[in-house]
Amino acid sequence: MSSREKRPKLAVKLAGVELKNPVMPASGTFGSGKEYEAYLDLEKLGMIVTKGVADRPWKGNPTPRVAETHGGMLNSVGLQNPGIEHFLREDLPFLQSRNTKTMVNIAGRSIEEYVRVVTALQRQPVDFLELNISCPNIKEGGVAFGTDADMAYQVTKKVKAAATQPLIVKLSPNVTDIGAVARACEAGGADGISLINTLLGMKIDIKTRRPLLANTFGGLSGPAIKPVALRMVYQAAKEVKIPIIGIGGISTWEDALEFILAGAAAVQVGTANFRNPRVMLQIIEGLENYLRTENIDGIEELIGAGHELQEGIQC
Amino acid sequence: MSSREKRPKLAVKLAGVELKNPVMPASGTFGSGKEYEAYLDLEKLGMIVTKGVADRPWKGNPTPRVAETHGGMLNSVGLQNPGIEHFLREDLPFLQSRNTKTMVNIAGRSIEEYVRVVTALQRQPVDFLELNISCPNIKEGGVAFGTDADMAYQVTKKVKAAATQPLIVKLSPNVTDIGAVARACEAGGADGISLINTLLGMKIDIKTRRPLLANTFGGLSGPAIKPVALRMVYQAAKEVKIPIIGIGGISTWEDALEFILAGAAAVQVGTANFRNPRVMLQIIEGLENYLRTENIDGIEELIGAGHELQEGIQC
Amino acid sequence: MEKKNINKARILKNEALGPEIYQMVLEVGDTGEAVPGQFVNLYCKDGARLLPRAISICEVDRKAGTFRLIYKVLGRGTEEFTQLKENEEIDWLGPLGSGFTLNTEDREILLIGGGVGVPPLLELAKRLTGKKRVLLGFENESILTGDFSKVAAEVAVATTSGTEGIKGTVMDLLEQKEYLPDRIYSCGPKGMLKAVKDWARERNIPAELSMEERMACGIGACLVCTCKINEGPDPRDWNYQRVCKDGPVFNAEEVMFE
Amino acid sequence: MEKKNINKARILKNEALGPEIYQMVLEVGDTGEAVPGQFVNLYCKDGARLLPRAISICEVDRKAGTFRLIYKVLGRGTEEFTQLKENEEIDWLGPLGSGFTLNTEDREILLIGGGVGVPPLLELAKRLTGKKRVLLGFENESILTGDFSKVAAEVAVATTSGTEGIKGTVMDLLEQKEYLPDRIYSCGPKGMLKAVKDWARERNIPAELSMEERMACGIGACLVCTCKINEGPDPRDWNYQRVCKDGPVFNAEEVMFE
Ligand SMILES: Cc1cc2nc3c(=O)[nH]c(=O)nc-3n(C[C@H](O)[C@H](O)[C@H](O)COP(=O)(O)OP(=O)(O)OC[C@H]3O[C@@H](n4cnc5c(N)ncnc54)[C@H](O)[C@@H]3O)c2cc1C
Ligand SMILES: Cc1cc2nc3c(=O)[nH]c(=O)nc-3n(C[C@H](O)[C@H](O)[C@H](O)COP(=O)(O)OP(=O)(O)OC[C@H]3O[C@@H](n4cnc5c(N)ncnc54)[C@H](O)[C@@H]3O)c2cc1C
Ligand SMILES: Cc1cc2nc3c(=O)[nH]c(=O)nc-3n(C[C@H](O)[C@H](O)[C@H](O)COP(=O)(O)O)c2cc1C
Ligand SMILES: Cc1cc2nc3c(=O)[nH]c(=O)nc-3n(C[C@H](O)[C@H](O)[C@H](O)COP(=O)(O)O)c2cc1C
Ligand code: FES
Ligand code: FES
Repeated sequence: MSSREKRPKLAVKLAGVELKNPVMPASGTFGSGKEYEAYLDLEKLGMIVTKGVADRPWKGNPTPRVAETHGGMLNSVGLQNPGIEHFLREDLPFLQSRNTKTMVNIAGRSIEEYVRVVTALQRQPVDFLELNISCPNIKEGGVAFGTDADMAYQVTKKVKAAATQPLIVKLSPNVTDIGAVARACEAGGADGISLINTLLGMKIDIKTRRPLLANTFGGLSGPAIKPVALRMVYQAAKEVKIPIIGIGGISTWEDALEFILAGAAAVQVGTANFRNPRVMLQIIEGLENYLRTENIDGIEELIGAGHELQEGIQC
Repeated sequence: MSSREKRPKLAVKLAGVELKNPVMPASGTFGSGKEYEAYLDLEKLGMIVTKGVADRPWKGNPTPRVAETHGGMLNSVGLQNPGIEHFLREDLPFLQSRNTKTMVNIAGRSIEEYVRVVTALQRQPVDFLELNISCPNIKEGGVAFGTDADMAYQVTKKVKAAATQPLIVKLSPNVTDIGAVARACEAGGADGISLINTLLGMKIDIKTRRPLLANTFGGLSGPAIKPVALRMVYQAAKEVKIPIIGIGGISTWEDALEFILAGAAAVQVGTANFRNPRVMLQIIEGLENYLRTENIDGIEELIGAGHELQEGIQC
Repeated sequence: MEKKNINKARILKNEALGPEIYQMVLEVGDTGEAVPGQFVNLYCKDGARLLPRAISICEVDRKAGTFRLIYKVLGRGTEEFTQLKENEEIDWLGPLGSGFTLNTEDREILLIGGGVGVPPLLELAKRLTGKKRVLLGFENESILTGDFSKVAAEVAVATTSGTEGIKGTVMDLLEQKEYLPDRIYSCGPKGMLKAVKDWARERNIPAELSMEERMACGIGACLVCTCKINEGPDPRDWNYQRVCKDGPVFNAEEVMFE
Repeated sequence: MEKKNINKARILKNEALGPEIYQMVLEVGDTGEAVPGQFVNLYCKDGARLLPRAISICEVDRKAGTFRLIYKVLGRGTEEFTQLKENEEIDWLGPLGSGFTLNTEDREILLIGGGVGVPPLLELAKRLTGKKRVLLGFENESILTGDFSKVAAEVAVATTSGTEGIKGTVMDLLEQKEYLPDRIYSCGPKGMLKAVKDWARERNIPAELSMEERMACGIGACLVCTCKINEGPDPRDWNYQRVCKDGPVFNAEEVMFE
């Protein structure tokens, strides 16, 4: 036998599907991978997560759609996307030609819209569906599905019934009780949850004395939101048994590890890609080195290992 | 007549009381002013806001109570304070000896506790009460008053009945619908609202693989949270007619101006004091210069002037 | 295939050209096939500022492996750049975007630049073979007029303050003579680009415009930097295209100004 | 009264003393009435890092207006400090905190330091008039032993790795001889301070300990930096006191370790 060191295992199982490693892009920050292929080997990622896809093309919001904030950014892209038909015709063949798992992020403004996208994806070569329930539900007066546990339960249940792939529901952080929404998704049949989507924020341009984003509000992402994201993952991990994908401000392997210790089985990297298109590879390497130095056989041992048994109440 | 330039008016009226200017410290970041007197002239501030005071001494949480985050910080002081008697004996005489307005921040874990503090302050030389409803309500199983509109209404109403000073209710941002809580406080008789308190967050120490704060969770403050704070002030300003004090990540006069444009009649500065103990004076100066260069007679003209008439729905 | 990445460039020069206007020369090693109209992303050192600052390539020296950039101090990021000293390093990515088309048949070419939209026209002027007239508009002081003089048949300047050239805008310069170029290239503030588009359309002259939008990724993946592009005969046939990837240069007739 | 503020200090020296250990000499102009045991707050340039880094004053030169500081690279902030070059400036605030009491009657004094708790004991040793024995504990390499030798009667070193001095901790050094000082001063990791407290109490020797806590304001206003201090005969009579203002130096018998 060779005396070579055993390579620590980065692979994780997510709803029965094995990923090479727990690191993947966050939806909307990575297109469908094409643009990043000049920068990194897509096959090294645990999975590829697409931009949100709707049943028809969405034009999105007017510009400016982005504003820099201290340690973060606001975006109001408004889920611009060319629709599911275009996705199946143009993007999916590309993704299929790469040896990697694929998760399609689903956008919609009503349960029917969500169901139409998921139906179109039935039996397509897609490994996971990620249901973005942060969109305002037009029928319910603009309240996002993700901010109401009942609505989250309903949409999860109906979409799950139409899905042939494991369904991950992506939660909005703009809620009083993230645990309640997480439980509702689990009860609705979700195979996993991912969190967090962006925090609702805004910026005012003092020169024009008007909101800087054409859409007034935008979603806050980046390292600034990491403490909130980590707290929500930690809280959700106490509430549900289904796997969790941690998202929010992850820029280093240490950040990724914090989310895993908080209970995430995998992590998504969004805004950090903009500062460094290869950051995900560095995170994967960092995690591997950590396991090696700490003599840990596999990263799955660390999932949720950071929980305190006794917790105080913050005031 | 002299040809000297007219000095722009920084004074603002808050619930009938005139403040020299709209800039004041955020509760808990400024003690009761004593420690900062070596660094700045307290009389230059619009008002002094005290650390939270409860009916009896509170010891607060074990250490570590603080963690640095990207562009922000977490604290879990747990409202350590020596109680209202000590406050009346030691701190109030000091504050009274300075020519400045005073707002006492009130902490409590039940309506009765809040009322006891406010009763002890009746007819004391205090200009405002600021009711911190972000504390978990022990009787209601630890749910914070500030995260439930009904509870916010109840506590506001009962405390207002006992108060002889104008009552500002300080809102928690950890809610789905800040507008609903703001409306509840207005309906309960609040003379104003202040927001935001800290966002609930956490950090995990990857060396120990445990939450870094002894209390597990802490409150996130600093520039990182400014976009969320600004959005909530903007939303609250659409919902209530009572004056608003804007708080959250304010570090420069430009930040302060953004909050005023969003609808704040005054602003509080917290975490920024830690990086620069004189930052509030610089903010006051910056606002005055701005008014002068822009030829604006008084800052009150700008309150709420940044609102769009038509707003999109973020998705 | 070798993968691209954010690289470190050495700063050979970083000096004020005028009030709030700086030039920076970056030694990047391999400039790639940089085309005029393309830009580079510069990144801040301060961790509070995550997003790239897009700066157009003003001149390329392939042999020396350098880019010349001209930037205006607008906010905190460009302010940070002014503090960089010679021999320090800066993170950069590029060249990015599509650039101007270099039509060799054009005989008469009009270049119209405004403010910090002027720099990319210099490398363009150097590469175009036809006869070039250059109209430049500024608020106060002009920049790069000497550089343009070396490669153009004519350089005219307008300033809104009247401190240099005629008092007015490039549109006033356009009125002064009878220009009838084969093609127009333009870069500058939106209002100016719209006026140039209208002027060119009335005369049926093809024009290319370089657009500006706030960016995040700079490589076409995030869709924050879009501008409205007409994609068919019907004005309702428009789509958002990406300034960072599909642009920043677009055909004038396709760009929809609101 | 003149108001205090965060000031700029010029860096006269910033160099590695050993692996991950640096010394920095700051020219601050007026050092104030700096007392050993006090500390300064250093601030990061990177806007992502808001909180101060507390560093003990290792030596003061009032005439030259300088502080000597010794710091260990622990995280991103101290990492940033290592990049600072001579003549650059850094924001600082201080001197802060209470410092050790300088008892002139003590004849035999024991100074016990561990790791980066060692530096503040140097200025203390220089100011105390009695006979000083110094016990220093480290993981690997020692620091400042030469400096202590100049002012102390005895300097003993322990390292946990055994690379220098005896293999073990300062507590092992304490066992080796019969020390019976009039007073003990100690600074270092919590475990060590607790052991020193117990050792001193058994022998009824007064001791002062310098405590460490994470800080935010550094001036006593925010209450994040507290440590449990016994304020009466009953162990339940404790309160949180502020390390930055009431400390960092406390009487050993009052400090409650958990
Ligand atoms: C394709 C392209 C080429 C450009 N070429 C040049 C050039 O050659 N010289 C030059 O001086 N400027 C150029 N600009 C504008 C330049 O990018 C901005 O002035 C600069 O990013 C402002 O950064 P700041 O930190 O000073 O401002 P801040 O307001 O602090 O910037 C905050 C954020 O907004 C973005 N931003 C702010 N203003 C603009 C703007 N006008 N356009 C795009 N993003 C903006 C910044 O990039 C940053 O992400 C170009 C812009 C684009 C899109
Ligand atoms: C009174 C006092 C005196 C000190 N004197 C010295 C000294 O002379 N030499 C020296 O090397 N170190 C000293 N320290 C410890 C020093 O403050 C920390 O090592 C340093 O702040 C770590 O900063 P960082 O950016 O490297 O770590 P990071 O982990 O990036 O820091 C994050 C935050 O946590 C704080 N922090 C992290 N570790 C500590 C710690 N152990 N103690 C206090 N705050 C911490 C930082 O100040 C910062 O606010 C002293 C601490 C105190 C309280
Ligand atoms: C430009 C941009 C576009 C996004 N688009 C989507 C989207 O289409 N669907 C979705 O579920 N989340 C979207 N998000 C949210 C991210 O997937 C992620 O949840 C969020 O940005 C937090 O992660 P980060 O801090 O690592 O960026 C988008 C974020 C950004 C910055
Ligand atoms: C150390 C610390 C202690 C605080 N204590 C209190 C408090 O006693 N009562 C209260 O209402 N808010 C308290 N806060 C919240 C602040 O008043 C303020 O709402 C929050 O920090 C956001 O503002 P900032 O980003 O400017 O710091 C505290 C904040 C900090 C950082
Ligand atoms: S900046 Fe991301 S697509 Fe253009
Ligand atoms: S750090 Fe604020 S009280 Fe000590």
